[in-house]
Amino acid sequence: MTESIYALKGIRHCYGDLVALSIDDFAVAPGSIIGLVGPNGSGKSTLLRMLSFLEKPSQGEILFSGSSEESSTRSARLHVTLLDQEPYLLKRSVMENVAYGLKVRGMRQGYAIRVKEALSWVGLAPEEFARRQWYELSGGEAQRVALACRLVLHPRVLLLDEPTSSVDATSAALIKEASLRARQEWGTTLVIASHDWPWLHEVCDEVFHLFRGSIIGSGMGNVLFGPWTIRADGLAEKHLADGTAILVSAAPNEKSMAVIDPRSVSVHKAPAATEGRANTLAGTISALALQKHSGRVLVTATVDSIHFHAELSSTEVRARGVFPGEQAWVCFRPEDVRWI
Amino acid sequence: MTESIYALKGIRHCYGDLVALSIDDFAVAPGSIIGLVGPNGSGKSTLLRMLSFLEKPSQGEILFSGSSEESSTRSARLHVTLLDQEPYLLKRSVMENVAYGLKVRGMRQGYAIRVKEALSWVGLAPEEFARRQWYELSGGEAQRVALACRLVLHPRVLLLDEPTSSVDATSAALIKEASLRARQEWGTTLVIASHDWPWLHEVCDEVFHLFRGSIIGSGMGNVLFGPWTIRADGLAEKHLADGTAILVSAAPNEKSMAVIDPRSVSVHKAPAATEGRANTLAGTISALALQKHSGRVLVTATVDSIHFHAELSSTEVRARGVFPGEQAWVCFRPEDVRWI
Amino acid sequence: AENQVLKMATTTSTDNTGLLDYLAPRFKQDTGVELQWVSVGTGKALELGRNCDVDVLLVHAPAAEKKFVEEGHGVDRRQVMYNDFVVIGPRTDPAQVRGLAVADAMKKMARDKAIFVSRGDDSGTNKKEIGLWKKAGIEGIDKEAWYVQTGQGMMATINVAAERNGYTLTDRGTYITYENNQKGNPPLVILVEGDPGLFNQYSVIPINPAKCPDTKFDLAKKYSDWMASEPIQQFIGDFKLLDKQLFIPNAK
Amino acid sequence: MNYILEGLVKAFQLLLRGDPETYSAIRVTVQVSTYSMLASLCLGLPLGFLLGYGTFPLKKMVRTLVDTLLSLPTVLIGLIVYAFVSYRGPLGEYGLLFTLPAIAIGQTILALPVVVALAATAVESLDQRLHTTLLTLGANPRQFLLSNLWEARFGLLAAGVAAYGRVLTEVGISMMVGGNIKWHTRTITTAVALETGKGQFGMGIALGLVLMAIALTVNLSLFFLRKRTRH
Amino acid sequence: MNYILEGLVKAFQLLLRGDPETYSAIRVTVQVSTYSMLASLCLGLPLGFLLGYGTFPLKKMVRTLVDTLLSLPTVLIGLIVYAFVSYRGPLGEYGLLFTLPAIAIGQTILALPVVVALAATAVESLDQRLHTTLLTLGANPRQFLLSNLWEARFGLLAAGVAAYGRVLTEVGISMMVGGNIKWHTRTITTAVALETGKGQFGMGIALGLVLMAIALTVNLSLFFLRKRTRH
Ligand SMILES: Nc1ncnc2c1ncn2[C@@H]1O[C@H](COP(=O)(O)OP(=O)(O)OP(=O)(O)O)[C@@H](O)[C@H]1O
Ligand SMILES: Nc1ncnc2c1ncn2[C@@H]1O[C@H](COP(=O)(O)OP(=O)(O)OP(=O)(O)O)[C@@H](O)[C@H]1O
Ligand SMILES: [Mg+2]
Ligand SMILES: [Mg+2]
Repeated sequence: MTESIYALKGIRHCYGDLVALSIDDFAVAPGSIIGLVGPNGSGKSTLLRMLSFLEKPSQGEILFSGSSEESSTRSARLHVTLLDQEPYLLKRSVMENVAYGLKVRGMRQGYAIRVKEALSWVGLAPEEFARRQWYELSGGEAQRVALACRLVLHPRVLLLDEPTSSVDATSAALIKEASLRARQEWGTTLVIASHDWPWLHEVCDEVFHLFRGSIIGSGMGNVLFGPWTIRADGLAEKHLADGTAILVSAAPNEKSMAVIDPRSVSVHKAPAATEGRANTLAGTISALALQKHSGRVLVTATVDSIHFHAELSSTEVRARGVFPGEQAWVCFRPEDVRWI
Repeated sequence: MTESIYALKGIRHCYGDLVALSIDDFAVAPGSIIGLVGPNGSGKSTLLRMLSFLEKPSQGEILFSGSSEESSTRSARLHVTLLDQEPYLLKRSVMENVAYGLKVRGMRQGYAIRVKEALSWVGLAPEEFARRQWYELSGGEAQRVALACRLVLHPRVLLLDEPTSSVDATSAALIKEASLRARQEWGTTLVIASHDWPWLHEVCDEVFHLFRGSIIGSGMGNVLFGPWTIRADGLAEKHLADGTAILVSAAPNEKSMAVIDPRSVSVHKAPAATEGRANTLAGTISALALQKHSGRVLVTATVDSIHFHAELSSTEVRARGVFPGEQAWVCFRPEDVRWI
Repeated sequence: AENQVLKMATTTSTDNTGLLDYLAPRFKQDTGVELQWVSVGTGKALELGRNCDVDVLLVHAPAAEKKFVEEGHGVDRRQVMYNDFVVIGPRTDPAQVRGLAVADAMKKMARDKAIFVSRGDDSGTNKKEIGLWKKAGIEGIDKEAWYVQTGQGMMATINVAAERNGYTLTDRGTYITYENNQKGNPPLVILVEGDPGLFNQYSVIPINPAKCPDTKFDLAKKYSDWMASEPIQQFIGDFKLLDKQLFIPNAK
Repeated sequence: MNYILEGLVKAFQLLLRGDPETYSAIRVTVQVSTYSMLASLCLGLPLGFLLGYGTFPLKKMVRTLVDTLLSLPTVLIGLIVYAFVSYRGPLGEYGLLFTLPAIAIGQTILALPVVVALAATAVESLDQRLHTTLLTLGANPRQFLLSNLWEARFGLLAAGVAAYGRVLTEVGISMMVGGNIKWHTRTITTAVALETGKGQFGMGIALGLVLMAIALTVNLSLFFLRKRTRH
Repeated sequence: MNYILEGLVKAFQLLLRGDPETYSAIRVTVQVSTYSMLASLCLGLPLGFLLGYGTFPLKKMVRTLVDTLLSLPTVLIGLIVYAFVSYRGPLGEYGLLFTLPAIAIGQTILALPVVVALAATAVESLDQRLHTTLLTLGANPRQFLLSNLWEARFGLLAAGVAAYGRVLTEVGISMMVGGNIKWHTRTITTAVALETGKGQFGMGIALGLVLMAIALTVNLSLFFLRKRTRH
């Protein structure tokens, strides 16, 4: 395999007492498209800022293309570009905003064509938008201009912090295409943080789950929070408002968090079909979504107020008659839980 | 029925030549939760700004509780509050941010309890967040603080511009609950703009579709853009990249836009089942989602790169064996198209 | 040919009356040398001389000048002209000093605590005034309420006196200018004049080239000689402000 | 060069030995600059806010006018105030000439354009979303004004400090309407001008340094108001 | 009051009749203030940027120091520059005393703290996201500096205008190191001081108004650079 474009070793980043990021070992292969998901405050933006060399981690080392960033922050910044979570436009016209990065790289002429191309990638008609001033844009338009500013650079690494947060569905699809095109045409590596799981799964090769600053696995994880009641037999229990109890393997402490891989969860129409006694939780199916990569279906079921994600093959879904709106049973084994 | 809380008459709002909003007649019933959807730049934020009396429309009149706003902008502003699309926090601690609106209303003591309550509504632990400074927050946390600033006021009207754009799934659910609680406890009327259709449909009584500044209908519309080729028989055709042709009733002009109600669209597994010859488009089912209100299922199918939404009953879905990932045929009649 | 320039430091009175504007073109015409002057307080003029920043001085503070020459900063001090000081005060003359000898007038003002406005700036005029108090045997008035020290130029001091309805000592030139500014109806009028103790001697002092090798001693000397020359002495005597002679040439 | 050393030494002597003339001038300077700063901030901050935030016809013209008034020479202000408060002037009857209030009036005129222009700039550079946020949270006009000023506090601090520098160092007004009267209206700057006129350059520098010491004291007391780094 | 009217009338007469002394003073004033503004902007903007954006130890102390230097009295600057350029001073050999460059040096010292302090404030009040954006778009340090200054342009304009007001109206430096030599180093402000000293108050006001006219001309020429309303 080729060398990793990023290698993170023993990274810790703190704001005061708060450990915002704590990653022991993480690598990104060149040309891959990596997703980051996790609740608010889990450290996605912090990680992206480190990857873009805007901030240095309090501890640890980030190798870029094999070399330590110390020596080459400036040159690395010419290849790596970040779309901020709250994108900011320079107080100039859209054209000048998008052209800025090109001019900075010494391209003083002929940038107009590239700018127009980048604008059309994000679904903004150049003839309509190129001349607009920075304040003459709606929220989603501004966000797309900011993305065009990055795309126009044909960067080696493109870091996107919630690129679709306020764009419409059509534009989200365009952004997906632009991301894929970037990889295909310029071999760009992408790292994308987003709360839009379905979108992210459509774009990414692999999605990593962040929680309280740590990477707790890849794929789409179900996260269960405490407080846990430790039972006599060592197992731990969580009681939901409707009286249901969720049973999991021994919890390290009562505030720990449990993660269950969607592949370890299954959904059935009849409790009878469930294996033994462990967890069989009554819920309602709320959605089915196709995962483009695997061709499998992600089933979302709601138990009390918790959403469980289960990954089933489409044959299973059909065979079990799982439909949105129907009652169903969510099952998993206490020992399939991972603790963090 | 009770009097409308908002009545808009002949509203036009222009930025230079651009007509950003053009609404002839629109009313909001007190205690309702109204959704606004539409592509970027369709005028959602502009409309919300008008409703919050931040800006006056270039033309037309907005009646608030039956009286013209001219006379009562200030007092109306005490009852109406807007969460901006890009929320902004005052350069103070979270506690002081959330307390600001209360202090401004003369509540100088005992606000701490209400502030804490509001913070917990948006899923932020008061003991952890109340003392943080404005810059010590992640993007989603800041957005939720901004929402808490509005919720704490127990407003009569709450206008939310993309409240869930950068929050995690758990918080989105909390925001939904907070919205519903606001209506239930204080009779709050809500108008919410969002690109998160499923979320919006779970929260709202009715969702209006904005396009180029006009309200083009309610419910979840499928929008088809031109260019159209006008045929000899007067019907119009759109050709997709994969060769499929979409047939619709006579287009007013080749750049017009067609809207089709999801209830007029159906999805079948076999082309044979379709009625006659009109439109029968080959596509792939990408998602099924339950609509809480109606109990019906929203099926999303992709034809070439166009997403079609069809609303089916769950019986229909089951009977027809519609599953994510499967090939299916999307059908609708040319005459079911509305032009705008 | 190089344009020759002579730099002179002088007191504000010579400049404010317009005398230098009257003399400089004639000097240029006679000698081809351009006269440039800075008009400052006497103390500052002497300090500029000490620092070799000018070539020649035209000042009126005899005691300080002698010290200056004794210290070797200047050479060939030459008296060129004088004018006189007058005591002015309100028309109503509350202390009744009109026509008195200057020493008596000073005593009377001090006794009546009549407002007296002093320049208090160590200028030639101020030094003269302090000398007059001393001669009249009056001491320790620095903090008296009636003794107002402005620390400003002559004209400003006259203005303060007018506003405060007080007395002051001024050179005649400035008073004439003031009278003119007031359109001939000044609130302050001359009350004491003509006393020999009120004469105000002006001297020209070239800077000592031994201490300041780069000064244009030759030009300074030329200027000094020129000022003392017969036609220029005549010319100075002809200088009039509002038809009144201001300076009396007395070069020896 | 010697003057500078001499001035440094003398400055310490003046301050440590408690020279009465110097302390009188310090008192006058502090008193009068306090008056004029209070007046110009009270008037200037709201006006600056209006100019920065408000929209009204000819706004840009007013802005240019205020900027031009930044170039109001102190002597001119002195002359104009003098024309009003002199015995013969329209306000002559109040006997303001050669008093501290007269100087304070002049200095207020001097400081006002500085406060207004810089406060307007500070308010203008606030995020537009602040205004929206305050309005939608229900601030009334007074609260809106105050919250805007509070958010712009670092810019306003700079405006205040710049205006203070202008007031503290001006000579023309104090000379003209204060009269530089020893023990009464002699400020440090007029004392510096006087000593310089006397050729006492060392003493002039010493007094100038005393003025800087006052400015330093004031600025140190503002130290804690300084914006924390980078936020 | 009459002085003011008289001054107005005279100001027009001086300008319209092309009074040579006045025009000489105008030329000197414009020339010397141009030099000093150019120097203080070239030095002050980058320094202000560093002070506003950079992080270094004692930053807040340096800030307080710069704020204190805003209170540097012109007479003190005049004396200090004099001490250097006087014949006996370390730079005496260059014969700078009583020349325009000497005045310009002094005025640069006067304007520098104004430019630095206000530029720092302007840079500080920029949105933090600007810095991130510029860096992630690949700006090198020079481009980063220039783009920051450009984004802060309205604040910097205010800094420049404030410094210009300070330079244009100062008397102390021009008097002390310029010497107020007619036709050579007489600026408008020293001319005003001279006329006022002579008791020619009307003339003083007239010249003061001429100065304001220069300031107005300069500010009008900046008019087009003004921030468009509310963005
Ligand atoms: N400047 C700061 N000072 C102190 N704490 C901070 C600061 N910036 C972020 N944090 C905290 O660090 C943690 C990680 O923040 P980060 O912005 O990386 O989260 P995120 O995963 O991007 O969240 P979101 O989904 O809300 O954008 C959060 O708990 C946040 O409150
Ligand atoms: N200040 C302005 N000047 C000129 N045009 C503007 C201005 N603000 C908005 N517009 C334009 O007005 C239209 C409506 O903008 P608005 O912000 O209401 O859209 P929106 O529906 O909220 O979009 P989004 O989903 O991107 O937030 C857009 O085309 C936008 O470009
Ligand atoms: Mg983030
Ligand atoms: Mg919007």
